[in-house]
Amino acid sequence: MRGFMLAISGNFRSTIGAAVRSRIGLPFVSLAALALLFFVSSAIAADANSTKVAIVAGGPHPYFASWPQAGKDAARDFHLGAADYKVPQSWSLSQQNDLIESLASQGYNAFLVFPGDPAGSRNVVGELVDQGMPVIALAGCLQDPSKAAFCFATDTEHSAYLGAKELIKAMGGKGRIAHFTGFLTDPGTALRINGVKQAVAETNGSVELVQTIADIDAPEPAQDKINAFLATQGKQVEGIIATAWIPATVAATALRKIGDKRIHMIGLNDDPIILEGIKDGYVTGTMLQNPYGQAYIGSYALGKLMSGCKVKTDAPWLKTPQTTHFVDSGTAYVGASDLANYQDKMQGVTKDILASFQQKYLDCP
Amino acid sequence: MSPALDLSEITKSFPGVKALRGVSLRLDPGSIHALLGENGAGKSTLIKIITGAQSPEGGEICVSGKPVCFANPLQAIEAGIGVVHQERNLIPRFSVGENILLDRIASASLRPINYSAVHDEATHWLRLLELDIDPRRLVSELNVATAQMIEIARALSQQSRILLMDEPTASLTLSETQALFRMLRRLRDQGVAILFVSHKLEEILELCDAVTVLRDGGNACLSRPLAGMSRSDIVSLMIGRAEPIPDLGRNQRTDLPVTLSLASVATLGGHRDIDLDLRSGEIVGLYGLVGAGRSELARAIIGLDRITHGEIRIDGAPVSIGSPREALHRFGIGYVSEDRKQEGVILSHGVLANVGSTVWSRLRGWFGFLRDATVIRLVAPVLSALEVKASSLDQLVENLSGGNQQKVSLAKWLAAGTRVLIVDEPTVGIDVKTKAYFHQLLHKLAREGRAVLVISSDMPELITLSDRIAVMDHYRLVGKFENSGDYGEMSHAIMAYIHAAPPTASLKSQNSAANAAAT
Amino acid sequence: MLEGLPPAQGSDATETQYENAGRLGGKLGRFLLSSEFGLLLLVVLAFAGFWLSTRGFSSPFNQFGLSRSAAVNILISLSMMSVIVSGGLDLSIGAIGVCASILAGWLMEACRWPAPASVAVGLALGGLLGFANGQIIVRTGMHSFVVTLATMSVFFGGMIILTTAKPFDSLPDDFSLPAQQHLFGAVSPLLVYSVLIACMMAYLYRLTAIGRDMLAVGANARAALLSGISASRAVTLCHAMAGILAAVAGVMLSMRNGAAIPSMAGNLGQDWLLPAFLGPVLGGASLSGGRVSVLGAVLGAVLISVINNGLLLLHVGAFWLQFFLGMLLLGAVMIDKARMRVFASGDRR
Amino acid sequence: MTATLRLSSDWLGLAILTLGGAIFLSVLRPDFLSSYNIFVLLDAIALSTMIALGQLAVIALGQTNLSLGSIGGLVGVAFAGAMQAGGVAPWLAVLLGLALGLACGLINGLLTARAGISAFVITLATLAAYKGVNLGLTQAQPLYDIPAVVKAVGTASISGPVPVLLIPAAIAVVFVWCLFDRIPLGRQILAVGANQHAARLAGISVSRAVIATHALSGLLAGAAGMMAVARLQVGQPTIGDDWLIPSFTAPVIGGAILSGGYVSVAGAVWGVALVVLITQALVLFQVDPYYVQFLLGLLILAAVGVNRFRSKRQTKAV
Repeated sequence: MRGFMLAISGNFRSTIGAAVRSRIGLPFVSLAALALLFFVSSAIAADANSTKVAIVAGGPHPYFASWPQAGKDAARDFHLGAADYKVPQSWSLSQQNDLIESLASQGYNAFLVFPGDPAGSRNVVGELVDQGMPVIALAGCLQDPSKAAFCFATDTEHSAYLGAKELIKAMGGKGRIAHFTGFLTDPGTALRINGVKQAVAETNGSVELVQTIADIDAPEPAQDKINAFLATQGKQVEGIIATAWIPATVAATALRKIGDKRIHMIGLNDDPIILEGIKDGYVTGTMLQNPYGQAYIGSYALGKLMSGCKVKTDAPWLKTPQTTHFVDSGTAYVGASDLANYQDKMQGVTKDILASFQQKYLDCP
Repeated sequence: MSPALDLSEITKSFPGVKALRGVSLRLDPGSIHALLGENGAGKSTLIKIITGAQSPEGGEICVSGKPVCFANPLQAIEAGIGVVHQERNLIPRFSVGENILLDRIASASLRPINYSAVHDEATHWLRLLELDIDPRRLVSELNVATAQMIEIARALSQQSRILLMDEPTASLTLSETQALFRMLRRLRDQGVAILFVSHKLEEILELCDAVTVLRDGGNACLSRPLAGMSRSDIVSLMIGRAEPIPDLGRNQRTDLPVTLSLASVATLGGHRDIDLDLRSGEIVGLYGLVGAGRSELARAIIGLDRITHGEIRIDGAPVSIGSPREALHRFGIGYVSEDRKQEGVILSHGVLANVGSTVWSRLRGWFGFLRDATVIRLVAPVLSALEVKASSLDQLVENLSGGNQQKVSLAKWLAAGTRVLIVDEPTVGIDVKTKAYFHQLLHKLAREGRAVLVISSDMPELITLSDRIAVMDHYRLVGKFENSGDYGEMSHAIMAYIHAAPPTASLKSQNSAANAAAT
Repeated sequence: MLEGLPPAQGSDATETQYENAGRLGGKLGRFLLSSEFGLLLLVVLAFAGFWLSTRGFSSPFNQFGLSRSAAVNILISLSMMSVIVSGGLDLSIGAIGVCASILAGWLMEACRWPAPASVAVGLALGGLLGFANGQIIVRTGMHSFVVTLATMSVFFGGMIILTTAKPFDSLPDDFSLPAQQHLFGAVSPLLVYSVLIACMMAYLYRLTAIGRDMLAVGANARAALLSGISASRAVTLCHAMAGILAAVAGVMLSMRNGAAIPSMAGNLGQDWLLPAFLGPVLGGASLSGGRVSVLGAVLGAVLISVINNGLLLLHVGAFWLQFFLGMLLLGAVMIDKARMRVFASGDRR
Repeated sequence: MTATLRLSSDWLGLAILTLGGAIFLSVLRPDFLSSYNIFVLLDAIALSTMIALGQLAVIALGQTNLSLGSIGGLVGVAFAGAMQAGGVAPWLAVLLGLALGLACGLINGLLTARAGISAFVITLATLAAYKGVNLGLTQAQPLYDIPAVVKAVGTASISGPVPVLLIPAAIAVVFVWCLFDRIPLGRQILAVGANQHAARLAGISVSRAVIATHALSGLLAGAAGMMAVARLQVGQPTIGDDWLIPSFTAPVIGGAILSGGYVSVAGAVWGVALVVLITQALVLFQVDPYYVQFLLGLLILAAVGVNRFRSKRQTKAV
């Protein structure tokens, strides 16, 4: 099967330039586009002996911003045929599934997949593995039982828990907090809610979780709901934790708008808005993840798997509610004092994981 | 003096048909000119060409001696041709005044409309038509007849030297028609040239000075003075031979079984004390002015309005009819709507789908299975008996002529085998020849044993058709009598009943009392 | 029954006007003029183009994936089409589809029901929710747009409340089997099911009384009502049918995913709306009702699936895909329009 | 006098419902009337109004603009991109943004009017095309370097609780209201929406009305896109993704007829206010997040139903 697909390699690249410049009447523009498309062809060199990694995101999202570079670096450093970043047009499981199938048809033979859905992506991953293409779940896990080699991601529940801990610490161990998070249909949302609840529960009542606002992953609803909350109930809370990207930026912007430094806030990721908020004192800190390391080490691991390594059964896997084959890609809290060197911090984490990765998790011939 | 409008040798063809093969028309200033022709003679195409909606393929149009060529309706308006179209062309949510001056709004673009000026000017044109309407009212609040007058006011406002009126009296009452005629004569005296299109020959004879008749896309006569011409002269020009004058005879047997009977019926819509018997084998004509509540009564009978008092009996047994579905399938009552295009037929569907719509649920087999062949077996004899002219059973009804559309809307009730047929304005917009055919058809249907109720505002039609006549005014039956068939005598009797009706005010209060009681 | 009626003295002009309707003449001419033919042409064109210009398009693996997503797209299109027939639309089909598959998933996972029974109950729920839409529309007289806009939130929200957005993912193997089998090595059985359902729809509109009632009501509700057709019943049935078809699409999607997932049609099920309208509209259905083409909707859905699939295989840059999709759609409708002009010139009625 | 009474009947019920709701909320939650909350409410109303007006114009014509959000997103990122990458001055970027919105709308209008294909299909296709350009240009990455002036506009208030962003929204409301109330072009659009045939016979250029309407819709969508950038302080490529349904909700609640010929600008504004109020009420009462969507649907159904019932009764009384 794989051989069959690799054997086909068309190359019509030379015709692109001429076709681009054709300008015809309006109804024909699209015809021209169609024709153009048919003549544009694969830019990927076919090399039957190498590993071609597809790094598949869940949809357009700033979180994945460092993945393309990580893929390129990994391809260079580990001598892979390719490690290309691929992203579906929008956050839709069906689109991601279509994309993955299509990538397999195009000759990619190893996959790092951000699962569009922990359960819903299992079938497509299973199909890939059945055809001899290894898959690692990246930045998010598949629900067991799945055929993915393992899951390499931030432990979301743990990260939310740690973030809430940091928040509680900043608040002096008591007070009331609010939690802003993403789409309810994202199963990670329930984990994050749990993580925050757990941290609050450990304070034995001295911290109270006043309200959880969810379903605010799009900018406008996030604006409306977060602002409405701050306007009417802002006085009743001393802390805010945001465990999704858009709510975090929107809340940081809103706090800056009110000019309220009384409320402590913990954000997520290294979005410039959050970092600036930390610098100016509107945001207490943020929970950092390691997207670059995920894609870089993930590509490395796929290269190893393709060259004959096997996943160890007795490796020191972590266990999460989703899977028993979990590798933490690292998480770190960044407060005002860490701003200058937080990237070094993360790179250090990446190096550490990489150094011991083969020995810890893989059996290589 | 050059003619106001001079058309010579106009030709126009559509794919598959030559609509106009060299038609001429001369319209002099200060005259009212009739344009006549049967449906399909090319009248509407000619009107479209004059108004700029279509352009001719050959021939010449001159306005006041100068050759013109219209690319769109606006250019025709600017050349001084005002038009009152057959179909309603008003914007319902706009005010009366704005509708009257719509073409002025059409030619402006960004400068704000000065509504008080618009309404003042509109008032002027309304006065001219002896209409007492606030120009600020929305058109959607007006009745059909008034809306028609608004369109006439619009044409007047364009101060056109040429005024084209396409069936302007179709929905007007007698007094409104008279007011319109007075106004048209006044305009004529001011030198306006008026082209008047109508199927009502009596009106033509009363109003017009000259006539142009079209037949099969050509001129049957060209701008011939009307003086000295009789009705039958015109008709023979239109159909190319003498008009068959049918005397259908009358059936005045009182021993026939009563099929449908209304006993002191009152409705939520406001009818009171309606008593009416419909016998198998007879035609009862229901006359009344527009707005008298005739169609509303028909709708109440087939279950579209609530009966609040009294009862409907079928074959003597009291029944309650909840929907048209029940009316048709349980009691065999069919209603042919006056609004053919909106309610009578489905324009975008084929002939078979239209005629079959009343019988599908009767013909269906297992799991609702229904084959065209089954429907055709039932429908085809009816269609051929009615001589519906269509290229195939799948031909879209919107591509049929008005007469054929009306045949389709009647055919579905015949196919359904109804025993009671309520026919509302059967021949509106249908030419003389087809009209006579419909009269014979309805007569025949009744003699076969159906009970037929014909609702019509066309008095000659009613007197030709009916065995008995009932007169309705203000939602009450004000008179019932045997039809003698003599036009003069009968029309007198009808008008006498209408004018003897109680004054409007007291009736309105009764109506509202009835409404209050009902709710 | 009308023998002996004097013949109407009709002029023959009107008759000849309609006889020579087409230069091409007969059924072939009408088919060449139809949007179905145009679509077929476009599907073949796109298929051939992608087959020749991309590697991988022709592979059995890809053809299998294509047939599977076409199967779902066809059902989504048919679902919307069955409401478009009545002159309305249904924004809630995505929500209904998800609700139905979630119920089936719950029955299989939590209640240990066998797959066929669970699917049947799921489809029944789809029908019920569609029926509710229809009843609200008929009884209140509100426009279906507004009603289904609100019920979309209500259905989806209700489902989220009951499931707290948790998927049902340990479903019996025989449930997702149809999505994994290969016919002839490259065709998903799901496509066969979709085509069968499409045939049933075609049967409904062509050969049953209720199908004709729906068309008549969609074209002109008042005329249909006066002809003794129950307009409210027809409208309600249209919506109920849309609900069932949406449920089938939802169940198919969860077969493919191996799990019933609340997010599989996007938030509120909105991801389905685009393919839902595109299929029927490309297929020549009139949005004002009364005119549909089952074949057209199927071909429209297939065209979208082929273009989607083919574009992924061309390396146009991940984010420009959507742009090209839009341009191709524009191109498709324009070509269709141009074809109508070419074939219709000289023999327009 | 009769005219004003009749006009008010379109939105009187909505106004009563909205104001009643506001009073109810402020009694239960005194914070509701706090200056900042009023600011937040007005801010949300400003953007939603702009979006609603963009759709309302096309509804007046009896058509739909599905690409509304897609234009908003494209203009939003182009606006941010021009300032970030091109170093264009903010005021110039605003003009460029408006021009781009107008151009997108013009393309919709021209294709609809000239090709004779339903606007539904055309805008469905351009929805994908514009979104594609947006994603292709940004690679789905947000643009962060928004000049301080723009950020300030997004957060500042004119005085007290009145946000600066209310100004463009207010201008748009007055403009669109004037347009459909007394500018000939607007009346022509309504006439075409009510009865295309009649409008053509009266000499109205249907294609001009179609093109103008879509251009206006694009312009308003573009303005909304830039307002969203100012509010979010980021050039988000996802701006506009969720606009479609709200863009219809408010005009329809406000009594617009989807088949064209009648719209109520005041009704749409009250519709926007009602939806914003409902959203906030659900936050205020700390409704379980899982119930929010469900209740929102029910409340919209109820609001439309009540308004319809009321207007029905009123017409009966007349």
